[in-house]
Amino acid sequence: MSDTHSETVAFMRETMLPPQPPPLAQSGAIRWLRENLFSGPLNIALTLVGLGIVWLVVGAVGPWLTHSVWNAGSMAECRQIIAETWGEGATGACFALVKHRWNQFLFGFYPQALYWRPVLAFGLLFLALAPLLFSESARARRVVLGLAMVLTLVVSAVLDAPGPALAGMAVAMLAWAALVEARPRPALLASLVYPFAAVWLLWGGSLWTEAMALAGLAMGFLVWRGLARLGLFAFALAVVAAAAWWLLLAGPIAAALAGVLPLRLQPVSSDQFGGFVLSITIGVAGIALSLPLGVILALARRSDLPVIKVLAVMFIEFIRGVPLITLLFVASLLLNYFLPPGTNFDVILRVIIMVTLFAAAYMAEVIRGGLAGLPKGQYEAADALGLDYWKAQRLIILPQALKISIPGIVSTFIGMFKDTTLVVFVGLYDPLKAMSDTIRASFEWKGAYWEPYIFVGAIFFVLCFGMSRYSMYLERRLKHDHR
Amino acid sequence: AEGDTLKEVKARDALNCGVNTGLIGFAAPDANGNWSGFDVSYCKALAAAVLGDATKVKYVPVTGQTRFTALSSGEVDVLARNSTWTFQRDTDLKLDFIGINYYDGQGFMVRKDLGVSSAKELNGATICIQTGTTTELNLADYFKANNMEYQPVNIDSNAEGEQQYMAGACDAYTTDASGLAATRASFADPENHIILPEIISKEPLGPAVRHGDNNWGDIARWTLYALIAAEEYGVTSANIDELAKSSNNPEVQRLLGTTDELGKMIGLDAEWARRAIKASGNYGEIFAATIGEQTPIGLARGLNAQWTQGGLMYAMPFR
Amino acid sequence: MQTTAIPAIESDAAIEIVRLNKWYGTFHVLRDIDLTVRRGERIVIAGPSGSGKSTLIRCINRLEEHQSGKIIVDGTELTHDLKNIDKVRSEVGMVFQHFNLFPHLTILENCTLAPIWVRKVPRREAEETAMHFLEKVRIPDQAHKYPGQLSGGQQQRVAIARALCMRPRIMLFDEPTSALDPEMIKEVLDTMIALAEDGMTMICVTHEMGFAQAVAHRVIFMDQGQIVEQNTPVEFFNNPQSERTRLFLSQILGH
Amino acid sequence: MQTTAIPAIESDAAIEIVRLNKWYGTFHVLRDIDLTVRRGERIVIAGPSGSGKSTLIRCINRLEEHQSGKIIVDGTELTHDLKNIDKVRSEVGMVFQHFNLFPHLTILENCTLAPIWVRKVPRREAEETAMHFLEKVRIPDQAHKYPGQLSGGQQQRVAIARALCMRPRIMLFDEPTSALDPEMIKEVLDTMIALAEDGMTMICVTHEMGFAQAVAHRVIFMDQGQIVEQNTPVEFFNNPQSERTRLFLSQILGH
Amino acid sequence: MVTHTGAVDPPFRLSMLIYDRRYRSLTLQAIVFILVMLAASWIIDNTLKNLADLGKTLSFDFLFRRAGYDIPQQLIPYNSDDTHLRAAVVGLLNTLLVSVLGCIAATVLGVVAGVLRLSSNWLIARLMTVYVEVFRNIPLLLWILVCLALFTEIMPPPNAYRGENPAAGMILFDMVAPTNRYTAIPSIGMTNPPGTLALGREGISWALIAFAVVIAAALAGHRLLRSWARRVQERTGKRPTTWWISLAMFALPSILLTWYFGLHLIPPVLRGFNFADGINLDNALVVLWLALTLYTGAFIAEIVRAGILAVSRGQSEAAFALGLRPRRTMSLVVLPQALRVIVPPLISQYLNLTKNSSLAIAVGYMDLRGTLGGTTLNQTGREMEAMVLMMAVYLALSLIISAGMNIFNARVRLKER
Ligand SMILES: Nc1ncnc2c1ncn2[C@@H]1O[C@H](COP(=O)(O)OP(=O)(O)OP(=O)(O)O)[C@@H](O)[C@H]1O
Ligand SMILES: Nc1ncnc2c1ncn2[C@@H]1O[C@H](COP(=O)(O)OP(=O)(O)OP(=O)(O)O)[C@@H](O)[C@H]1O
Ligand SMILES: [Mg+2]
Ligand SMILES: [Mg+2]
Repeated sequence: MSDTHSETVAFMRETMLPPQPPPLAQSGAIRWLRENLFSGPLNIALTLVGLGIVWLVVGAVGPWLTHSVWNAGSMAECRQIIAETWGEGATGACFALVKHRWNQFLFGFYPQALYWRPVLAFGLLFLALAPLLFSESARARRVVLGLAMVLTLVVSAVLDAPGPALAGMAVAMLAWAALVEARPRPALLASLVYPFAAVWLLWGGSLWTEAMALAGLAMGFLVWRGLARLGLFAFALAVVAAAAWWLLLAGPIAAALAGVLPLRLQPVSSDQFGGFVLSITIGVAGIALSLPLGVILALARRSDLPVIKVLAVMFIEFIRGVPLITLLFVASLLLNYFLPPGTNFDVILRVIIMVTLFAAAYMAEVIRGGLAGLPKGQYEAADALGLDYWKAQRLIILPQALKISIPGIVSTFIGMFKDTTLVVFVGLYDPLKAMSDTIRASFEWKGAYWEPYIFVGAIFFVLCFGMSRYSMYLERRLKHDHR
Repeated sequence: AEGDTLKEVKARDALNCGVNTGLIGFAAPDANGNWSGFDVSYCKALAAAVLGDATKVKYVPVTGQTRFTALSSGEVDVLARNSTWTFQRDTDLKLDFIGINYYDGQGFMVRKDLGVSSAKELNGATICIQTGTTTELNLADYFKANNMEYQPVNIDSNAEGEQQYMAGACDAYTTDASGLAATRASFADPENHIILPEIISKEPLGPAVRHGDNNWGDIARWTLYALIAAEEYGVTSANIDELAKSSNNPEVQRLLGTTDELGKMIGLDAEWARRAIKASGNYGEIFAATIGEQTPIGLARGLNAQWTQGGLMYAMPFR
Repeated sequence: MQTTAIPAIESDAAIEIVRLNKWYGTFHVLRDIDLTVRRGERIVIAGPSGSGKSTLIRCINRLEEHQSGKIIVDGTELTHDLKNIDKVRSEVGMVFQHFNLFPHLTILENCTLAPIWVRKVPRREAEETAMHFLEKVRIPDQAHKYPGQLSGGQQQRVAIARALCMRPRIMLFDEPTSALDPEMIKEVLDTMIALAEDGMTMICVTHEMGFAQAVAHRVIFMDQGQIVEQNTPVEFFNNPQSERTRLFLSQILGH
Repeated sequence: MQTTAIPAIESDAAIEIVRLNKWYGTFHVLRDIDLTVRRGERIVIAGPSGSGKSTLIRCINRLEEHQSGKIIVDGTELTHDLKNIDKVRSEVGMVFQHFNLFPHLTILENCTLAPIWVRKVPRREAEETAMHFLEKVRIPDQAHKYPGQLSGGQQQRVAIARALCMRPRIMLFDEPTSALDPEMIKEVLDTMIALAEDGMTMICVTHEMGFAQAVAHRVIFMDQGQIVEQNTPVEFFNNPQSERTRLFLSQILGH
Repeated sequence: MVTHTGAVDPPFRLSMLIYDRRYRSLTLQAIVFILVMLAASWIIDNTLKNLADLGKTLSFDFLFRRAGYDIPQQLIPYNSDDTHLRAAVVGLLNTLLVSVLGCIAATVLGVVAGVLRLSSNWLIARLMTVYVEVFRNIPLLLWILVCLALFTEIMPPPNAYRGENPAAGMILFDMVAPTNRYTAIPSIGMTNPPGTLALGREGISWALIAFAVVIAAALAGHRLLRSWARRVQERTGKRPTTWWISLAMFALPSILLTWYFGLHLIPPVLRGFNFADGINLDNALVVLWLALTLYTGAFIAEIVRAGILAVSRGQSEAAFALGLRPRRTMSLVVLPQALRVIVPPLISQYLNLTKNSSLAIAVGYMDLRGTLGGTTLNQTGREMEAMVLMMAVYLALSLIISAGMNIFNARVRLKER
């Protein structure tokens, strides 16, 4: 193109140049190394520091991990095996402990023969969530449904679930999957059955108790819908009707029905809960209950009615201002004082209540963010169409706000799930400290510090990391989702 | 209020018993969650007496910090968690200690190679101590009285105390001598640790109930005495059925409900004590099976022998 | 559409506004507005930005509360009584500048939502009505798409259909074309003209003077919260009375 | 501005680019570019998306590094030498598509930041200069507002003023009007035309063909990282030589 | 001003309670208020009844009784003869101590990790990602327990420093001895002590006061110098270098004072069972501090990363194009913008850290919960009073912190159209 310098500026390229490979230093492993690890004095120093850290960590942990023993009956035996295999003075991990006691980390003191019940309850959770969380992509939903079904069945079978139970499970799950695929909207409503099924599976006893509780809910709903004209009054009536049902009728009817058709599972009492069964029970119950409460609090906090707003703000700020552990102490120390003399209810339930209140305050803030993210025009359009406050919230505002808030909700859940370990301080057997301490208190496993922590930590990591990835996936999708 | 607890327990068909979160020999769950130990045996006896079934106990593990509140808030019906009977607890905390099942005292355990043979030589030492216990107060008083200094390391549970002591994070571990023995017994090398001779406090341990429900207190108290008296009169879980028929010792007859229906007076049936003793044996049997010299804990009876043997165990007369 | 004659005076007024005053805090937005709209009448409101046009029509379906004066819509006075408010809102449809469609619902669901939940119309019937109006705005084939998948002009037409599905007697438009690209303005205006031909009572805030001339019976010019001038479109554009109107017209027609 | 004649040839070139090659990874973005820009010359670069226009002008003030070839700006060759880079950057002003004003600083502070910290000009003097250029782009009254408070067109004019405050000899524009609403495009182009009238050396990536015809001395057409055609605007638009140019012109003029 | 001229309000009817917008909101609020009050009074009534049943009364007298227990780590003098109130204050100060230390360290760690995660260095970026993900997804309690185990299991006992051939050696010029109980660091001694200013039980050394004065003066001087430099820059465009004057202003008097008081470090020596003479930093504190730092640091790293990413590349490109050097670009353009994004979530992390410090219970660190909510509660049996008091203190702490955050937010909010 030497003619640029000539007087005439006109120029036209006759032949296009083909692309050429970059100069050698610009490609291949060398370039990668240079650009990513050694691109300047600072970077070289950083690389060296990084290598140093890796070296230190591997040097400290590596031998210990590689000298691990999986087959032994006690710590002493472990040490002996390590000394024999790798020489005197060698240290090693004794994962035999995990092999012996894994069930306690996972199930606490839950009766061994019934391990399949928590597994089933946990598996069903994914089935119940499928229409909710994976509603957008049919492929993701099917993968989740299928995986949850297969895994639950396999694990239950491995854990010696009785044959009839397995068969029943398989049929119920297939039917559910069919419902989800065929009629997604009713399936959403039917997901409400899950909590009751889970409670029945976990605690056992007569199915009729849970069924009657559910019936009360359904009745309240019917009363409300039936009298919808009366507005808030209908709602109050519905509450009264449901309460009357639960307090007066549910008990006798359940007993009578149980007499006719005893659908009973062996009862398991709360003090047998422990380990991850306890954590997940508290975590899931807490999140499920805190979500509606959080929605109400968020709406209250955004309300124009000063009294309601102030109450909501006070509640939220109070809960967020004190550590969870003090609330747990309240649950274990003071809650009984607040209730009528003589009431005494399950400590797990009390902890769930406190965790729910705690999570609800955080949830309310997350949802409030979602509500604030909606343009004002949405409210105005709803108003202009003549929708009243509750209809507008239910049909227009909340569906959108909740969708925006899902990532925040998931991270609240992760935080709460991690916090379930704190129940150890009120005497419950969390997987992390209480279970490790219990196992360590036995003569065989005295002195095993790292192995339980590694095992429990790994499980927590997998669960929490999985959830955080899911929420990131959602966040990305919501961002691109211009619908 | 008056008489409520018994009704509640019966209605619930389970006894809520507050126990240690894990102290081998006194109360600890095994791999399957079955509880056993010295305090647990008392719970079983009480449940047998009241409900007729030693298994109808719900064990509520309570920490040193939560135990009294658990009792006063009604979460547990009886607290059998090696707790010391003190003035303040009995009065201000509104508890009722219903008797003593173990006479203990606070001691120190140190490593042999520390070269210490008396607690008086512990000036400047670091001492592991469980928070929320009387030992914490005794320790402060003892060092103050002897004009010594110490550095406390606060721990939350016995398991943690063991860990810290074993790692050498404290020079001495102090708690009730029985607990020290239990802890020492669980070490791989018990011979390398010694329990110092000084006992710096009186630690009468016993079950406690809430203030105010005297009938329930009576039941709890006399169940304990039944266990102790049974040992005194030679009633064991093995010979009890036979003695119930054949014994002509009037005291035994009253105890086992063959004559004089003492049970009625406390709202139970005649055979309550018989069931309590059958649950895990008399006091001596329980002691021997859980913490006695044949067990890894290896505690001698000492002060806890029957008064007839020169000890302090003295059941009030069943009359 | 040549008729700029005011329709034969019917029984009574569709909207009657008497000495309406409104304040935002201490700021007096609407001052002593008097306005009567007859049934079937089509009114265009123009005026500089901030003159209170939007506020005025938002008062008519009580998106804003007024502090003094009377607003009577179809015989119902707007007070704090919720029943009256509900009644008025079901009589009055509104189309916003930014469409305000519900993004999480399909076009069809957008149109059937209010009939089903407010008017308690059976779903089938609501859907039929919705399809009817979607045909009217010429986008029946988009019924199962989501708003985000439509162009701005299509969205605004859906918004009009949505309002029509409630079968209102009066339609309010707040600058319905000002957020649209030039190509799309025309399709929306065409829809509105078609509506006008059906004899709908309409109040429209707009600066589209072509539209005003084509369909309006009256043009109202507002400034600083007052009605400064009102006249037939022909008179208004060709022979503005007030100085302010002239200035305004020169600005918007100039650019 | 009728003069499309190239200014009298001065001593030497403002920018000289010789056999410039650049890769992103293995992707060859710029291929053997040769280009000399004389002082006072105004060049418009056009070309389809992805043809490397932005990359080319970003190489000129070293926002991107090139891998082979020479770039000499005002006698200074761009190498890894930081001093040279600083020198070139202080000679060359740049205006971005998305303005890139600093939102935390007022308009005035945006304009004085670089003169104060780079040129070490006393604040008073810097502010005077800034006001001078803000007047030039006709927004002196906004000096104490924040960028967020201005319209897009105003922001882009501030961005031009900010670049001018460093008193550069050469200005680079990367699609300065493509993020703007139609009304605002004109005000920015007017500002740029005024600048051209002052004889500033300019390289401008733009598809505003009206602008190109009005002020450019040369139009350069790029495709696939190479200069395909260059010519005077008149020739370029009326008589494109290459097939690609014709295709491109038909597309952008067609719509 | 709001005069109802035209409309005459209809007379009040009962149905207006439900159908009139104004009354309806009043009705609703009244109902909610009454319900809440009912619930509250129900709870209070139950509580009083329950307490009466137990024969307890609400009273805060216990705060003024003798505490009777010792606290290992104390910022103000305390012994077992002091009151429970003083013990609670010691606990509160301990909470504050670990929180402040934790916030500082977590910020440093988080900023470093967050910036490094964006580094072009592949290895370092990956390492930081691993750090962040691992620490964020595992409960804090585990990290506390792991740190505790690290310190008790790996560090040598003080005994190991004893004898001819000690198993462990002191580090940092024989000044610091990490042990499994505490880290012994040197204390500061004076050959020429100037006496103390008596303030009740706590005395403040005049030397300390002198140093505080010097530092304050140096800080003030530094600010004066900076504003002078700015004025010079505004006048002439050239900014004079001032850092060495600032340094000298601080260093010279300090050295003088050190020489005058004869300040020197007293290394810890092993005496009896433990190190003496130096300062023994309780491991409970160190462990809790370390765990809180590592855990919160991971969250802060994410916040910092997000904050920096929130400032678009265009901003730094524009600055480069104007000729600003990278360092100036950072300080004048990127940081001021990133900070607005970073600070609010950062402060809520501080809040979390403060609340999480109550996990001190796991290491036996005597913080507010350990004293007031732990031993005091347990020894006196005043769970209601102690819990209420403790929650009130935590609540006050958080409200203060979030008030600070709100002020900051209001001040830096970007001006928009
Ligand atoms: N919610 C509000 N609070 C306070 N002032 C408001 C509010 N809404 C509008 N205003 C003010 O009331 C005045 C009238 O606003 P309105 O929206 O009715 O004007 P408009 O004529 O529709 O203007 P435009 O043509 O810009 O839409 C304006 O000055 C506006 O700033
Ligand atoms: N940082 C980068 N890394 C890798 N590829 C890049 C990078 N920046 C640009 N490219 C690629 O280089 C090519 C040229 O980009 P450039 O931005 O210069 O095109 P352009 O002609 O300015 O296009 P447009 O008109 O869309 O702005 C494009 O294919 C683009 O995808
Ligand atoms: Mg408007
Ligand atoms: Mg480009």
